[in-house]
Amino acid sequence: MKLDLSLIANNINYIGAMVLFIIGLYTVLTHSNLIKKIIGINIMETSIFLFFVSIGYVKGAVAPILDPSTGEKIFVNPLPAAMILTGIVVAVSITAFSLSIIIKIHEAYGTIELDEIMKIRSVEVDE
Amino acid sequence: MDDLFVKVTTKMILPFIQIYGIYVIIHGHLSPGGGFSGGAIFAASIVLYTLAYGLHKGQKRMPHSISSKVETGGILFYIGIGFVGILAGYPFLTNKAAGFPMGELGKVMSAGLIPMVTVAIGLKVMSTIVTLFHTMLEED
Amino acid sequence: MNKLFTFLVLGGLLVVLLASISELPPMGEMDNPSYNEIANYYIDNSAEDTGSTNIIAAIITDYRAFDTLGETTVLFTGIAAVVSLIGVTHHKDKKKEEENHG
Amino acid sequence: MSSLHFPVYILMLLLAFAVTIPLHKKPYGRKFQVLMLSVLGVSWVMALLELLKVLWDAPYSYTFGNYERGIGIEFLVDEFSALMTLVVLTLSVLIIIYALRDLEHEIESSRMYSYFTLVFLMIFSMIGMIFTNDMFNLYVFMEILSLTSVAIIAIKKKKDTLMASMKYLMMGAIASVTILMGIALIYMVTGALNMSEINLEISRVWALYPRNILLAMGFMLTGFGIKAAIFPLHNWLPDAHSSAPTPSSALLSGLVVKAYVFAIAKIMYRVIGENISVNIGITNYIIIFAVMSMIMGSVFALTQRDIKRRLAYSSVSQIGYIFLGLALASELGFSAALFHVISHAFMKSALFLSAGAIIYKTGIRDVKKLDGIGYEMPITMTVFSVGVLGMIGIPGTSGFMSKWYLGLAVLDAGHPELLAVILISSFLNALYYLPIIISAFLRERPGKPLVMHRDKLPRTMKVSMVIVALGSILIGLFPHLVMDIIQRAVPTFIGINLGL
Repeated sequence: MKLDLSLIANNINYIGAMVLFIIGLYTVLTHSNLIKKIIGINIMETSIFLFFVSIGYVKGAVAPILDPSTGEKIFVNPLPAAMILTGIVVAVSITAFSLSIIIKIHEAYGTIELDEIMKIRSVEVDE
Repeated sequence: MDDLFVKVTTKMILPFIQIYGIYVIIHGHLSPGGGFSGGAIFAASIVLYTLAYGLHKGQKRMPHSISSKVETGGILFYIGIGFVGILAGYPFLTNKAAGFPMGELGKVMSAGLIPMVTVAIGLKVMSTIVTLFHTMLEED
Repeated sequence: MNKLFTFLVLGGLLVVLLASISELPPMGEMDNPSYNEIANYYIDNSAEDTGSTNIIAAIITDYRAFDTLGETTVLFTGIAAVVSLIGVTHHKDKKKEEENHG
Repeated sequence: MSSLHFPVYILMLLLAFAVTIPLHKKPYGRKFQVLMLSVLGVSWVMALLELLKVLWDAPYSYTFGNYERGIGIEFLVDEFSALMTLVVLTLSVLIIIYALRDLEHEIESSRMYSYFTLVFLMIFSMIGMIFTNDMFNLYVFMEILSLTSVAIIAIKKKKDTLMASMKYLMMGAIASVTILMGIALIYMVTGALNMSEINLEISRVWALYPRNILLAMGFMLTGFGIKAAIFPLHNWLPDAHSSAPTPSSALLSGLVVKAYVFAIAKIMYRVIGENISVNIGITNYIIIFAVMSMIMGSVFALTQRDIKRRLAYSSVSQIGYIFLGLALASELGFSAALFHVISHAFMKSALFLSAGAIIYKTGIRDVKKLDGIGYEMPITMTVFSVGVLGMIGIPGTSGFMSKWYLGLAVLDAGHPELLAVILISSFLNALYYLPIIISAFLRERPGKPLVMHRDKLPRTMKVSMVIVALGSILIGLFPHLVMDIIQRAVPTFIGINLGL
């Protein structure tokens, strides 16, 4: 496949979304700090929002708010934007709940580093 | 956080933030914004107040007994609006056909159930964010 | 070692995803499959159906209002879950009773 | 006709009750329990009427907001979703009756209201997921379900419970994100969110954008595979299901996983369509993963000594059966999978409830220490045995019937080698389940003579356990009650693809 620069330029949002998705997944999988893992999940969610909103984008179009005085215009697709509003709220709820679990974990183990917690747990099992 | 400047500035800008939040909620069906963004803006004002004046005073502004009622009330109100459609002989959450007043396009008092739902969502989001913030502060 | 393995797997996944972008519908075109009669229906009829000039508000609170009910429920669930875990109990009378009996 | 609104009535009753629970001022007690059970009873009756109506008339679609399908959100009420709702509500009622006394030992009394709020929201979201015919609505309900299912584990607040729920929440969040990505990719080429609309559209765009559909299915199967705990993605399940309070384990293993399985069945057959699913080859991959689940789940279960962990690993292998049935892409396989969804829901609930009763009474979790427990708690162990016999597939139990149907479907689809896998898996099931029963009934515990006692359990726990076991036996003896309904519902999934 010949690398076509215009292909990259035209689909820069999609590429960005995919790259963000992988960055988020990498953060979740490799970092042992629980808060960093939550940040990784948030990055993944953001990448989906970017992807979804880019689907609805149309070149030269304006935000889908009718203005009776100016008349007909091209609007972007309103449905993805509406869905993303829901998606953001869902992401907020998940983040809040996971942070509260982390507070409790910190109370129980005294740390939020996953590898240290694993060490503490293996010692507990041995005893 | 016992800083006079922060406290005075907070007191000064608090009404403006709150009015802006209410504006965004009320004009949800006319301009960008709506229940979620407006509720979040309003909640930000109370979060700011709590940050400046401390948890105790912040909780007095928004006691837990009230916020839990607002949360429940928001959803119950939403369900109630939905049942108006069923009572009128249409499916759940019907707007125009169920006889909500539609008003004139582009005016604040228009669009049937949309402003009502937006206000319910706005209240709900506001109290949720504030409660989350206060609950997490209490834990420390 | 483990990190390197993750890196390789995710790199492979990224290559697959980026390669597939060339076959997705291009961004921003009017004749994309997603900009179809459903999107046009919302744009054309929202003023008539709902009386709202903000089409997105019309979608989230009227056309797809049931989603938004679910969404507020997600928020409620979030707060119920947080309170169940770290909240200070607000049934104080119960607690006092326990203390008296215990 | 007001009976059209039954799905909405059920959902809104559960939701309205759930949101009012935190307002209760009185301490948790008898009055609240009666109120809760009566709400569930009313919704159970409505679900029954709903099922009868659907069987009497025909499946129907319910569109919200008086808009056409595709513009607004649609509920599709077919025979199987009505039956599934009834099963969800029946098991929830029984598990909640069980929970009334059992929970007192497992969570703080001040959290009771929170627990039941979450359980009601959970039932609400499962029923929503079952009825909905809209992709994004499915996602919203799924998020409620994943939040509540984590929360009812974490509420126990033990050290290992917290870690298990953190793991579950992480995996669940990644899964939700991947599923949303899949929905976005499908929306990208079809422009629709309604499942039936997508199905109409997709046969047209499939030829244009095959990579898109493949990518979307990859994302969604990964996501649902995590949520339904198929083999390589199962590692959250044993921790989560075994450390949770017993009623939560029963709800999670019996119902929540099934809701996700039903969702993936909808996506494979109602959204993408049977032909395309077979054509892009995902069914072959699912068969491989299903077989691995069936074998590896049992192998892992053999090595566990904690009774609840053993049950949890057994869930992994049973999910493999369901996925195998789904992946056969035939009417027989599909109906066998749906049958196993229901029969496994009853069996696993019976097993978890009776295991929980043993832990409640004696505190023993180690399977090696259960010698002679059958004489101490005969009713509990009988319920346990019913579940075990079903899992192994002894004729006369519901588990036998689902294996029978699955075997027929496998032969019909021309994969006789898979029959051997089913037999091996059943053999492994017997290997890790039977010793528990044998030692419970035949071995003597040192210092305790083998004298028959009565179970010293609260009456509510005994009654609910026995009813769950009776339900399992009933399905085993009269499988046609369930199978007829499933067979009437199958055409709404398979064979509706118009193009190709």
